[in-house]
Amino acid sequence: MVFLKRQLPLLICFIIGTISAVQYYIPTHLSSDVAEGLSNWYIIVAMFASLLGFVSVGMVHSKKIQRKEPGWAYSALVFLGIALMVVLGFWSGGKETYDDGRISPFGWLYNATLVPLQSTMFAILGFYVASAAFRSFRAKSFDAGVLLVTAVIVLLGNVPFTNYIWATGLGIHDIAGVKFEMTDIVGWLIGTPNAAARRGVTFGVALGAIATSLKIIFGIERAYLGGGD
Amino acid sequence: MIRAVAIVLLATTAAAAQAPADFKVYDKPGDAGGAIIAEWKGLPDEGKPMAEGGVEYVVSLGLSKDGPWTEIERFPGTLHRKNEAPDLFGFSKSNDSEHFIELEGLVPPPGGPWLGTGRSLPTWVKLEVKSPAGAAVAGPLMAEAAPDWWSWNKSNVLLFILFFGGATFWLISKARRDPNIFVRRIPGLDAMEEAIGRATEMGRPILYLNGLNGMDSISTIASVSILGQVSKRVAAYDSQIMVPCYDAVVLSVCQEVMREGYTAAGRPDKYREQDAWFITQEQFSYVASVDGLMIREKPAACLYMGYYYAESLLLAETGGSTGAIQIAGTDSITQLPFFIACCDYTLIGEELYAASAYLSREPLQLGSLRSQDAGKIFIIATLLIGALTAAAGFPFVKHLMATF
Amino acid sequence: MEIFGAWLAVGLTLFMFSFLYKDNPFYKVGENLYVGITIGYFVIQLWYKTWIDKVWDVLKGEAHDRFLVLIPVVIGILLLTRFVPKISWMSRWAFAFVIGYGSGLAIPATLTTSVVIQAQATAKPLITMPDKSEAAAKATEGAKANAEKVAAAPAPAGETTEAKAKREEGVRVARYKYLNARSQSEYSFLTAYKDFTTIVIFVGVFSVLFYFFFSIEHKGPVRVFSRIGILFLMIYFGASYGNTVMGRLSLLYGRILDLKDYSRPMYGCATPVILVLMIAFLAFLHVKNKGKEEEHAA
Amino acid sequence: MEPFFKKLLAMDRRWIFLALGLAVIFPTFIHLNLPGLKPSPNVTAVYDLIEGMPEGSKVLVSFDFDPASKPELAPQGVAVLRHLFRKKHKVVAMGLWVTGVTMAKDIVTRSAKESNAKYGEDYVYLGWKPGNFAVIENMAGDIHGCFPKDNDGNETASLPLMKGIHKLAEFDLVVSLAAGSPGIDTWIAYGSDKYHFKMTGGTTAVNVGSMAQYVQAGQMVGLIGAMRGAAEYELLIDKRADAAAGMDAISLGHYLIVIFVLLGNIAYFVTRPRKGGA
Repeated sequence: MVFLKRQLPLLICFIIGTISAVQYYIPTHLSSDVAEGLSNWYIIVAMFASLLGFVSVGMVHSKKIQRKEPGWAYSALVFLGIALMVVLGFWSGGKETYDDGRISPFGWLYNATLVPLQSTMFAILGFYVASAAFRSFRAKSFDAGVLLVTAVIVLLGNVPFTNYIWATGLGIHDIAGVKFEMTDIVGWLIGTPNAAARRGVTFGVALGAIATSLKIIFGIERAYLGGGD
Repeated sequence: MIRAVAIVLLATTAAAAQAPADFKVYDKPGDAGGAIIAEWKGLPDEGKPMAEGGVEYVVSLGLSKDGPWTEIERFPGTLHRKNEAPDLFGFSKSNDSEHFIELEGLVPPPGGPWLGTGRSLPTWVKLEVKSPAGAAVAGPLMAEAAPDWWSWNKSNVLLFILFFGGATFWLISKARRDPNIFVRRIPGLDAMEEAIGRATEMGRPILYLNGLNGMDSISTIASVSILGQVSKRVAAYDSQIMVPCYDAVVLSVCQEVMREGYTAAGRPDKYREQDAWFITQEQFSYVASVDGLMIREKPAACLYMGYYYAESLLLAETGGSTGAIQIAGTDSITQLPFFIACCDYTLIGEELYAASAYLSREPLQLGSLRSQDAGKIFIIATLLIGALTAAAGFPFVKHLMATF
Repeated sequence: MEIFGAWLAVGLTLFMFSFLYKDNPFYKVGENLYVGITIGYFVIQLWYKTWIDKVWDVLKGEAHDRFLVLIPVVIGILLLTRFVPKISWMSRWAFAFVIGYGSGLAIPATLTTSVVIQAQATAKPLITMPDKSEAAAKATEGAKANAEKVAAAPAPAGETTEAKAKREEGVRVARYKYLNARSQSEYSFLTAYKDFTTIVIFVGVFSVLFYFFFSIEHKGPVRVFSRIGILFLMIYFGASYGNTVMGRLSLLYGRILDLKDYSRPMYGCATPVILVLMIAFLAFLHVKNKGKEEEHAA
Repeated sequence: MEPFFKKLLAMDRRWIFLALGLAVIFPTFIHLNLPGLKPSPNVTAVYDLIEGMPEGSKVLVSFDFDPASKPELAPQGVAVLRHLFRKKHKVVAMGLWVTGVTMAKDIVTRSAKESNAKYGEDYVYLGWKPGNFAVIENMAGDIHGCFPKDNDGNETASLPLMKGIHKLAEFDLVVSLAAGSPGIDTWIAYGSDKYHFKMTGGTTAVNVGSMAQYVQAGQMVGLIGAMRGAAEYELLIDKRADAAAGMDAISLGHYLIVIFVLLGNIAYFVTRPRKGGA
C-alpha cells in the first residue's frame, strides 16, 4: 500500500521525466513520436483536470444557491453563462464560423461577450499603470530614485513630441557622433542595462529551474505529494 | 589579339576540368533518417563570376552506379559552403572553402521497413563541375541513409546537465552530513511571518495565489512548496487562508499540501478543504473574480507566488488599494517590474525557488541552493574566459556554447 | 442580431469598467457571467478539440496503437478520484505524470534557451579590434566622400522649414553612416562607445548574478558587486515599467474607440444609453444606501 | 502649501483614473496633431511601394487578426485601404482568421464607402475559408475554386473585378495585416516565396521583432508596426485618423503619468518629517 501511495508516484515521475528529457537528444522518428504522444497524453489528462475544476466550481456555486447565501443570484449568473455557451456551442458544432464563412451563434456569443470582456480587463491595466506609478514611484531611497528616474526618462522618451522638442527645439542630435536623441537614450536604457539585468535574472532562474527539475525527477523534492502515508 | 584570347580560354579550361578533391558521400549524422550528405573541397577560382572562369556545381542522384540521373541542384561556387552548417561540420577554418549538400527524402527499399527505423535504398551521388570552358565529374559514390540514435552536436548541453546535476546531488549529500549552511537574508520571506501574524491580529484572512501556470511548471511547484510552509504557520497562528486556483491539478495539490501543513503544525482539525477552490481557467475572468474577492474580503496579506502574465498589475494594484501587506515572488521576467512597483516585498526570479529552502531549512533544499551558486560561478567564469579569449581572437569558448 | 451583440458588448465593457469606481452590482454581474462564459467556452473547446479530436476519433480510427490513448484517459480518470476521499490518493499518480512531464521537458529547454544562447550573446570581445582590411578602409573612404557630398549640397531657394528639416536630417544620416564605417576600420570615439556598451552589459550580468548568491555572505567585494547588481535591477524595473505604458494605453485607447464606435445610431447609440442608465442606477443606489446609513445613525 | 500636498499624497486613486480617462478620450474628439512623429523607413517603404504601382494594380489585402488586436491593426488597414483606393488600385480583401471575418468586412466596407469605391468593380471582400496555409496554396492554383462565392454569397465569377484574377500570382501585391500566425509568415512561406508576388504588411507591437527579419531577408517590402506605424502611415497619406489621434491620446497619457509621479514626489519631499524638526 505504501508502495502504491508513495513510491509508485515517485517512480512514474522519474520515468516520465527521464523520457521527456532524454528525448531531446535522440533524433529518430521514434523519439519524436514519443514526444508527440506524451504531449497528446498531457493534453488529454489536462482535459480531465479541467473537468475536475468545472465540477468543483459547479459545487461551490450550487451550494451558494441552495443555501440562498447573500449574493446567490450572482452564482446563478455563472450557470447562465455556462448554459449559454454550452448550448450555443453544441448547436454550432463547436465551430465559431461555418465552413461557408458565416458566423455561428457560438462565434457570435464569443465575439459579443468574451472579446469585449477580455479587452476591457486589459484596458483597465491602462488605468492601473498610472495609479501604480503615482503611488509607488517615490524616491524614498537611492535605489528607488534610480528606478523612478529611469521610468520617467523612458516615459518621456517614448512620446514622439518630447523627442521633437529635444531634437528640433533644443537641437540636440548627437554627442561627438554618438546619437543622443531622446529615443536613443531610451533605446540604450532598454538595450543595455535593462537587457543586462534581465539576462542576469534569466541565468539565475534557469539554474533554479534546472535544479528543481532534477530534484523532482529524482524524488528529492516531493512536496507535491502532500503528506500522510 | 585573337590568339591571346584563345590562350586564356585554354588556360581556364585546364583549371576547370580539374575535379574537386575529397568528394565524399555519407549518411547524415544525428538525424531521423532519410538524408545523406555529399561534401567536397572547393576549386581555387570558384568565387569568380562564371564569365571570368568561375564554376557551377551540379549534383545528381541515381539509384544505380550508371544512372539514370536526376539533377537535384545546380549552384555557383559561392554557395553551399560548409561554414553555413556548424551543426554538422563545427567551426573549422577550412569549412570556408569546402562545400556540402544535404540530400533529403531518400526512399526506403520496396517492402522494407519504414525510414524512421531502417536504411534507405543505396543511393548514388554524382558531382559535375561546369565552367564556360569545360566540365569534370566526381563520383558517383554510394551511401545509404539511416536513422541515428544520438545527437552528438547537443553534447555541450548534456555535459552541463551532468556536471550541474552531479554538483547538485553531491552538495545535497554534503548538506545532509553538515546541515549548517549559511543562507543570506531574503527580506520578503522574513516579512511573510510578520504578515501572517498581522492577519491573525486583524482577524482577516490571507490570500495566497499560485500564479497562472499549471502543475507542470517549475514556478508553480516552487509556489506550492512555499504554500506548504505558509499553511504550517497559518495553522500555528490559527489564522485563515484563501487559495483561489487557476488550475484544477494545482488546486488538488494545494489541498494535499495544506492538509500536510496543518497536520505538521499539530492542527489537522483546523484544515478546511474549501479554503482552496477553483475559479476558472481563463486569465482575465480569473483576475476579475480575484479582484472582486479582494475588495469584498479585504485580506490582511496577499501573497503572489508563481508565474504571472499581464494580469500581475491588476492583482497587485487592487490588493494595494485594500491596504493589504503584499509579498510577491515570480520568475516571470516581464512581470517583475509591476510587482516591484506595487508590492511591499518581491522575491526576484531565483529567490522564488530559494524560498522553500529558506523557510523549511531542510538540508536537502539548502544543498541545492549551493549547487545553484556553483552554477552561477561556473557561468561567470565561462563568460569571462569567453570574452577574454574572443578578444584575443580565439572564439572557441563561444563555439562551445553553440546550440543546434 | 448585430445590434443586440453591440449592446451586449458595450454593456459588459461598461460593467467591467465600473470596477474602477468601486465594487458594485454591475461589476458583480459582469464578473460572474464572465466566469460562466469562460467555463462554457472551455467545455466546448475541450469536447471538440480534445475529446473528439484526440480521443474519440483516434479510437474509431484504424491505427494499430490506437488503444494507447486509453492510458491518458485512465490517468485522467484517476484525477477524478479526488471526489472520493477514500481513494483520493490515486490522483497522485496523475500528479506524478503531469509534474514529471513538465520537469523533464524543462531541463534541456531551459538550458538551451536561457543559459547557453544567452551566454553566447554575452561572451563578446570587450574591446573591438579594428578591421584593418583594405575593404573596410575603402568603405570608410566612400562613406566619408558621400557625407561630404551630401553636406555640401546647397539649400534650394525658397526652401520650406519642413524641407529644410528633412535635408538636415539627410546630412546627419550620411554623417552617422560615415562615423559608423570609421568605427569599424579604426578605433574611434564611436568604437569606444560601443565597447563601453558591451562592458556595461557584461558588468550588469555579473553583478546581478552576484546579487543572487545565496550561500555566500554579501560582504567585501561580493557586497560591492551585489550593490551594483541592485542598481541594474532598478534600471531594469524602471525602464521595463515605463516601456510597457505605451502598450497598455494603446489597448485602453482601442477599447474607448470601440465604445465610441458603438455610440453611432446604427448601433442604437448603445454606449451613451447604457452609460446614462448605469450612472442613474449607481446614483440611486448611493442615495438609498446613504439613507440607510443615516437611519442606522439615528 | 503643506496641507495641499498632504491631501495630494492621500488622493483617492479614482481621480487619477478620471484624469487618465479624460486624457485618452479627449483626442478622439478633438485632434491635437502633436508634431514629432517621423515615418520610419519600414513604413515609408510600404507607402512608396503602393504609391509607385501603376494605377489599377491588383492588390490582395488579407486581414489576419481578430478583434483583440483591432486597436493596433484596424487603423493600419484603414490607412492602407484609403491609400489603395486613392491610387485607384483594385482591392481584393480576405482573412485567414475566423474570428476576424465580420470586423474585416466592416473595415473594408467603411473605407470603400468613404472613397466611393464600387463593390465588384473596385473591390471585393471574399471572407474566410478554413485551412490556414492550405487556403493560400489553393488560391495559388485557382482563386475561384477556393472562393466560389464571396462573403455575401455572390458568385465570385460574376464579379467584374474577379473575372480578371484567377491565380494568386496575378496579384501585383499582397498585404497581410497579421497579429500572429497564420499571417505574414504563412503568406511568405506558402505564397510569395513560391509564386513570387510582392509582399508587404503590418503587425502588432509584440510581433514587430519577429516579423522584421522577413524585411531584412528581403522576403517582404517594409512593415507597418503597431499603432505607431499606423499613425506614421496616416501622416504619409496626409489623412490623420484614429491612429494619429491614438498617438496623441497615448502621448497625453504618458505626460499625465509623469506629472502625477513628479507631483507625488514633490509632495513626498515637502511633507516628509524633517530631521530635528517637530
